[in-house]
Amino acid sequence: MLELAGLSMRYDMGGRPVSALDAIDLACPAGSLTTVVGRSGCGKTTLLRLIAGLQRPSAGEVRGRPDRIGYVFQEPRLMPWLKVHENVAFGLSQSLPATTRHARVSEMLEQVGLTAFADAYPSALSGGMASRVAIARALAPQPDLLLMDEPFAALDAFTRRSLQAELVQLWQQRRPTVLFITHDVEEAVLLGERVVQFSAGRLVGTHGVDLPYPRDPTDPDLLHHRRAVLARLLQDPHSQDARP
Amino acid sequence: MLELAGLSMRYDMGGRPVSALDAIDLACPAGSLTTVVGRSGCGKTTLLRLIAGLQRPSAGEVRGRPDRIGYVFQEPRLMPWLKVHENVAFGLSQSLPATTRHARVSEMLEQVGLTAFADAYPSALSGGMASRVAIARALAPQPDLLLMDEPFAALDAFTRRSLQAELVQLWQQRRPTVLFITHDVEEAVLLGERVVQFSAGRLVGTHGVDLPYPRDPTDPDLLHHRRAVLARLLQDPHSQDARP
Amino acid sequence: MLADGTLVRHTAVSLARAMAGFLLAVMVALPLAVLLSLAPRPRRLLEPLLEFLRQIPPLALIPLLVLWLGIGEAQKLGVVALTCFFPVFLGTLGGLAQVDRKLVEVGRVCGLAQSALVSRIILPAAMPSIVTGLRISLGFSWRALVGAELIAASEGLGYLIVDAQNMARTDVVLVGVVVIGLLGMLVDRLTRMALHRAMPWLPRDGGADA
Amino acid sequence: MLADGTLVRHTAVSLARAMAGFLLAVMVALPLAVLLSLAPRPRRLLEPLLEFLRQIPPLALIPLLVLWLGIGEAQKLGVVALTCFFPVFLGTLGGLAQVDRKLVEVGRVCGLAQSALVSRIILPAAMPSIVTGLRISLGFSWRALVGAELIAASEGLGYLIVDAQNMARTDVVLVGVVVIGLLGMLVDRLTRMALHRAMPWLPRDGGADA
Amino acid sequence: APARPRSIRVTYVTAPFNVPLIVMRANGYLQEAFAPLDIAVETPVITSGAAQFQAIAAGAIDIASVLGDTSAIIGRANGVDLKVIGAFSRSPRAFAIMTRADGPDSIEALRGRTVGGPKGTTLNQLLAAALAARRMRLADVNYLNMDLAAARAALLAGQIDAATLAGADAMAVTAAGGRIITTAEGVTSPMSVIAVRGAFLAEHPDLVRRYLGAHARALAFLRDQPARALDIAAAEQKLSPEDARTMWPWYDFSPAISAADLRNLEACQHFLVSAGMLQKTIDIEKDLLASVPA
Ligand SMILES: Nc1ncnc2c1ncn2[C@@H]1O[C@H](COP(=O)(O)OP(=O)(O)OP(=O)(O)O)[C@@H](O)[C@H]1O
Ligand SMILES: Nc1ncnc2c1ncn2[C@@H]1O[C@H](COP(=O)(O)OP(=O)(O)OP(=O)(O)O)[C@@H](O)[C@H]1O
Ligand SMILES: [Mg+2]
Ligand SMILES: [Mg+2]
Repeated sequence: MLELAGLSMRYDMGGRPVSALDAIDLACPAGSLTTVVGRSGCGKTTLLRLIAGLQRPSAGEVRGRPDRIGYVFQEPRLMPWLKVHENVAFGLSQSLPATTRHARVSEMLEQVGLTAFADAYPSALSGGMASRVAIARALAPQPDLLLMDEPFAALDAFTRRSLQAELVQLWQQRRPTVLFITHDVEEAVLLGERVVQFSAGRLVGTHGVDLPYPRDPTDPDLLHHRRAVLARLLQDPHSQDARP
Repeated sequence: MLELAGLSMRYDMGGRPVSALDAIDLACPAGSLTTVVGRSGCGKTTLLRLIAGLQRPSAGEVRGRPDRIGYVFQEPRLMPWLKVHENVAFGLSQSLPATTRHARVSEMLEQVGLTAFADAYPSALSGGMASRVAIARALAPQPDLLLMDEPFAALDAFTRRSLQAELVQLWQQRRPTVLFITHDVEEAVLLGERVVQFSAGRLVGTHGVDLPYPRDPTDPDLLHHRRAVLARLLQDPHSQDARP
Repeated sequence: MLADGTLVRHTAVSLARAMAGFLLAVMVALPLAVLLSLAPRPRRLLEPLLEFLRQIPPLALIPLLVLWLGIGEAQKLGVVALTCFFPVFLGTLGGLAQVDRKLVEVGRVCGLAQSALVSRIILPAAMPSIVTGLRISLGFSWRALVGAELIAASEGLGYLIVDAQNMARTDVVLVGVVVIGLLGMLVDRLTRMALHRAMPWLPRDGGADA
Repeated sequence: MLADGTLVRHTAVSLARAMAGFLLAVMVALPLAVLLSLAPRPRRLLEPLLEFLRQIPPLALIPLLVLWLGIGEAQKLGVVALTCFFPVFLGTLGGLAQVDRKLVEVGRVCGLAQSALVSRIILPAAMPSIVTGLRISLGFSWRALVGAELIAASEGLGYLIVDAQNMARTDVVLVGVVVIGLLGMLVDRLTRMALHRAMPWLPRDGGADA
Repeated sequence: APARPRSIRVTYVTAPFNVPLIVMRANGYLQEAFAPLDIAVETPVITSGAAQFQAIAAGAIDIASVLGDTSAIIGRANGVDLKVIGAFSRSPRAFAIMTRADGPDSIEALRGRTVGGPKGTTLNQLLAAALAARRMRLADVNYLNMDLAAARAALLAGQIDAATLAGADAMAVTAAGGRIITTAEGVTSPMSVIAVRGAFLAEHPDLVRRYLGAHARALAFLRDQPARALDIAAAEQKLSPEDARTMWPWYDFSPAISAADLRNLEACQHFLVSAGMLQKTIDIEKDLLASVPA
C-alpha cells in the first residue's frame, strides 16, 4: 500500500515561501485507482513528483513506493533523438528479450493509434500524438504504480474515450495502483474508484464512486457523481493568486 | 477578411509524404470567432501555423493576414530567461510608453489570475499557470487576429470558465478575428459563431451556432448544438494511424 | 622581482594584452557568427576560408603577422586574437544552431524584426554555449601569451618565461607560470560572476545533477 | 617535396600525431567532465587544479614535459593533448549543465542507474555542445603541431614549417600551412559527417534560421 | 635623399653575453646618437636569428645588432635584403658540446648517441666540424633539433646524451655537474655580425654610421672601464659576477671584419651547403658584406 504521511512541500520564490503541499495524508491501497482534481496550481503535479521520488518533501514521507513506476508527465517529455518506437521502448528493462520488447512496443503503439508513426521523430508529431507516445512509454513496462498527470488533456473526445476505456481495461487486468490527475470532472468520476480534491495545497475532500467497471459515460448515476464533484469544485474558495 | 485558398501542407516523413492539410478553402470575416475541432493529428495546428505565416504552404495561399497577430501555441513556449511579467510584456511594441506597457501587463496578469507570480521565472510555474502566462502574452498586444491552439486544455473547469468568459468579453469589445482550436465540444459551441470540423487534413463540416453572446453554458439550446457537433465528430471515419 | 615591481609590470602588460586580444576576437567572432548563421549565402562563401584558417598554427603565421602588423603591439594582439577567435566563433555558431526554434517562432508571430529576434531570443537562448566558447577563449588568451611575446617583446609574462628559459632560470619560469595560472583563474571566475549577474537564468555549470 | 615523398611523410607523421593527441585528450576529458559533473565533491577538489592548468601556455611547459615525458613521441602527443583537452572538457561540462532536467527525470522514474542516465539521456542531450568542443579541439590539434614538433622532431608538418622558417624558405612554410589547413578541414568535415550519421538528430550547425 | 625616418628599430639581444650592446643601451649611447636628429630609437627584443631576418624581410627592423653568422648567410641566400656591416663578436670558447658527469667523454664516444641542439646554427656547425675532425659525420649520431633551453632540460633530464650549448644554458649545465666534451676553440670560428636592412643602408648611410659610432663608444667604455661594463652586463643578464668574469675572456668584440672572418664566413656557408641546409650560395664578400659609405 502506498501511503503519504504528513507530506508537505514548500518552495522558496525569491525569499517568499510558497506552500505547494501542506500536510497531506493519503493511503492508496495496492491496485486502487484514485483520480485527483483541483484548481490550477493547487499542488497536484507536486504530489505526483513527491510520490515518484523526483524531489524530497519539505516534511512528511512517502511509504510503500513500489519499484516499477510509470509516470505520464504533464508535458510529453519525449527524447528528441529517439524515434517514436524507441521512445516507447525507453522504459523497458534492457534485460527483457528483444522479441518481448518489440512486441510490447508494437502493442502499445497499436493501443494509442500510432503504429504508422513508429519511425517518426518526435518533432514530426502533433501535440496529441506526442502525448500518446508519452502514455505508451509509461504503460509499456507494466508498472505497479501508475502516475498520470492530465494524460488525456491534449486529446480529442474520440481518442480520449478510447484511451479511457483501454486504461480501465488494463487496470482491471493487471491491477496497478493508479493516481490520475485530471481537470475533466467527467473523466474523474468515469475512471476513479474515488476522487480526491485538492485546494491550495490541501486535500479538501474525497468522493467515492461505487460503480462497477467498465462504466458507461452516459450512465445517469455517473452524471450524479459528476454533479456532486463539480459542485464542490466550484465552491472551492481558494483562488491561487490570492494565496501566497 | 482572412481567406484561405486551396491551402495544402505536405510533410516528408522519411520519404513517405504525409498530407497534413489538403486544399482548405475557408473565409473568416474580420471580427468573426471560429472554433476548430477535429481528431488528434488532423492538421489543426498546421492550419494555424500556415495562417500565422510560420511556414510556407505546399500549395494555396493565405490572404488578408493582418499585421498584429496573437498566437497561443499548443505549448506555453515561455522564455525561460524572462520573469512572468516580462514574458507577458514580450509581444508589446517597444514603442509603447512604459506606463502603458506596465498597465497592460498588470491588467493581463490580473485577468489570468497570476498577479502574485509576476516576478516568478517560468520554471516555478505549474502547467496551467504557464498556459495562462502564454494566453496573457498573446492577448496583451491587442492583436487583430487571435490564433489559439487549445489554450485552455491545461486548465481546471473553474479557471477555464472564467477565461472563456473573459475571452468572449474581450472579443465583443475589440472584435479581433479569432480562430480557436479546442477538443472540448462544449467549449467549441460555447465560444464559436461557427464550428469548423477537420478530419485527416480536410475541412469536412461547418456548424453555425446562432446564439447571442454572452452565452450560458447551461442553455439547453447550446446543449443541442453540442450534441450535433459531437455526433458528427464521433462519426469521423478517419483514424489518423490508418491514414498515411 | 616582486620587490622591484618588475613582476607587477610584466603582469600588467600581459593582462592588458590578453584581455585586449580576447575582446578583439570576441568583438569580431560573435557578430560574425550571428551574421553567418542568419545568412546562408555569405556563410557558404566565408566558411571554407575560416575553416582553413582555423587549422593553421599561429606560430606558423608569425612571419606573416610581422609582415602585416609589424613587430609592435598589433602583432602581439594579433596572435592572441587569432587564438581566441575560433572557440568563441564555433561556440556561438553551435549555440545558435541549438536555439529552440519554437521560441524563435514566438518572436516571429510577434512581428519582431530580425535584429530583435537576435537580441531578444536567439542570443539569450544561445548564451550558455556562447559562455562556454568565451571561457575556452579566455583560457587560450593566456596560453597564447608566450607565442605572442616571443618576438620583439621586452615586457610581459610570456617574455618573462621565454627569457627565463633562455637564461636557464627555471625558478623564474615557474613564477611566470604560477602568475599566469592564478591570474587566468581569477579572470575566469570574475567573468563568470559578471555573466551570471547579468543573466541570472544561465546554468551554473553545475552539471546535469542527475 | 612532392616528388620525393617527403611531404607525404611529414603529413602522415603529423596526421598521426594530431589524431592521437586529440583522441587521447578526448578519452580523458570526456569521461572526466561527465564524472565531475555528477560528483560535486571530487569536482570541488579537482576543478581549481584544472582551471589553473587551463591557463598555462604549453610552450612554457615544454621543459617540464621534456622532464616528464622525454623527447620522444610522448612529449609531442603531450603538447597536442594538452591543447585539445580543455575545449572538449569545457564543452562537455557546458553541455551537461544545459541538459534538460525534465528528460533526466524521465529516466529516473524509469529506474535507470546513474550510468544509464548518462549514456541514454545526458550524453545524447549534451551532444551538440560536446560536438562543438570536439570541433574546437580538432582545430587546435593541428594548431598545436608547431609547438609539439618544435623539439627533437625530424618529421612532421610542424617541424617542416619551423625548419623552413629558420631556413628562410617562405615557399616551404606556405606549403606546410596549406597542407595543414586543407587536411584540418578535411578531417573536420569527415568527423562531422560521421557524427551526424551516428546521431542524425544533431543540429546541422545550420544556424538558428530565424 | 629619402626623407629621414621618425624612428629606427634596432634589435636588442643580450644572450649569450653581448656586453657592448648591453652597455650601449644601458648608457644611452644610441639615444644620444639619434636625439639630435629627432629620431626615436626602438630596441625590440628579438633573440632568434630566424625571427630577426624575418623581421628585416618584413621591413619591421632596420638594424640587427647581433645576428649569428649562419642566420645572416641563410637569410641573405634566401633573398632577405640584409647586409653585414661589421663583426659583433667571436667567441669559440663560449660554444660547447656538453654532457652529464656520467656521459660520453669524447667526440668518438658520441657515435650512435643522441645529441640535441639548434639545427642550422653555429652550434650545428660546431658538432658537424667536431665530428668531421674525427672522421665521423652528423649521420653517425642521433642529432635532434631543439632550442637551447630544451636541449639543456633534455640533457639534465637524461633524455639525451649530449647537447650543443652556449651562454647561460652552458653555465647551468656546468653548475649541475655537467662536463664540456669540447668547445669550438680550434674546431670552428663562430661569430656574430651586425646586419642592416639593405634598403635602409642605401637610403640612410648616415644613420648607419651614427649607429656604428654608438657601438664604438660602447667598445671604448669596455676598454676603459671593463669592471663597470661587466657589472652592467651581469646585472642585465642576471648572471653572478663570477660567471660574468668567467665568460669575459671568451669574447672578442672587435668590429672590423678581418680576412680570417671572411674565411670563417665562407666555411660557414660551405657547412650549410654540405649539410643540405642551403641550396643557393652567395658570394660572401660581394653579396653579404657591405661597407658603409662615408
Ligand atoms: N514537422 C513535421 N514533419 C512531418 N510531419 C509533421 C510535422 N508537423 C506535423 N506533421 C504531421 O502533420 C499532421 C498534422 O499535425 P498537426 O500538428 O497539424 O495536428 P493537430 O490537428 O494539431 O493534432 P493535435 O490535436 O494532436 O495537436 C500529423 O500527422 C503530424 O504528424
Ligand atoms: N520549482 C518551483 N519553484 C517554486 N515554486 C514552484 C515550483 N514548482 C511548483 N511551484 C509552485 O507550487 C505550486 C503547485 O504547483 P503544481 O505544479 O503542483 O500545481 P498543479 O496542481 O499541478 O497545477 P496545474 O493544474 O496548473 O498543473 C504552484 O504555486 C507553483 O507555482
Ligand atoms: Mg500540474
Ligand atoms: Mg495541434
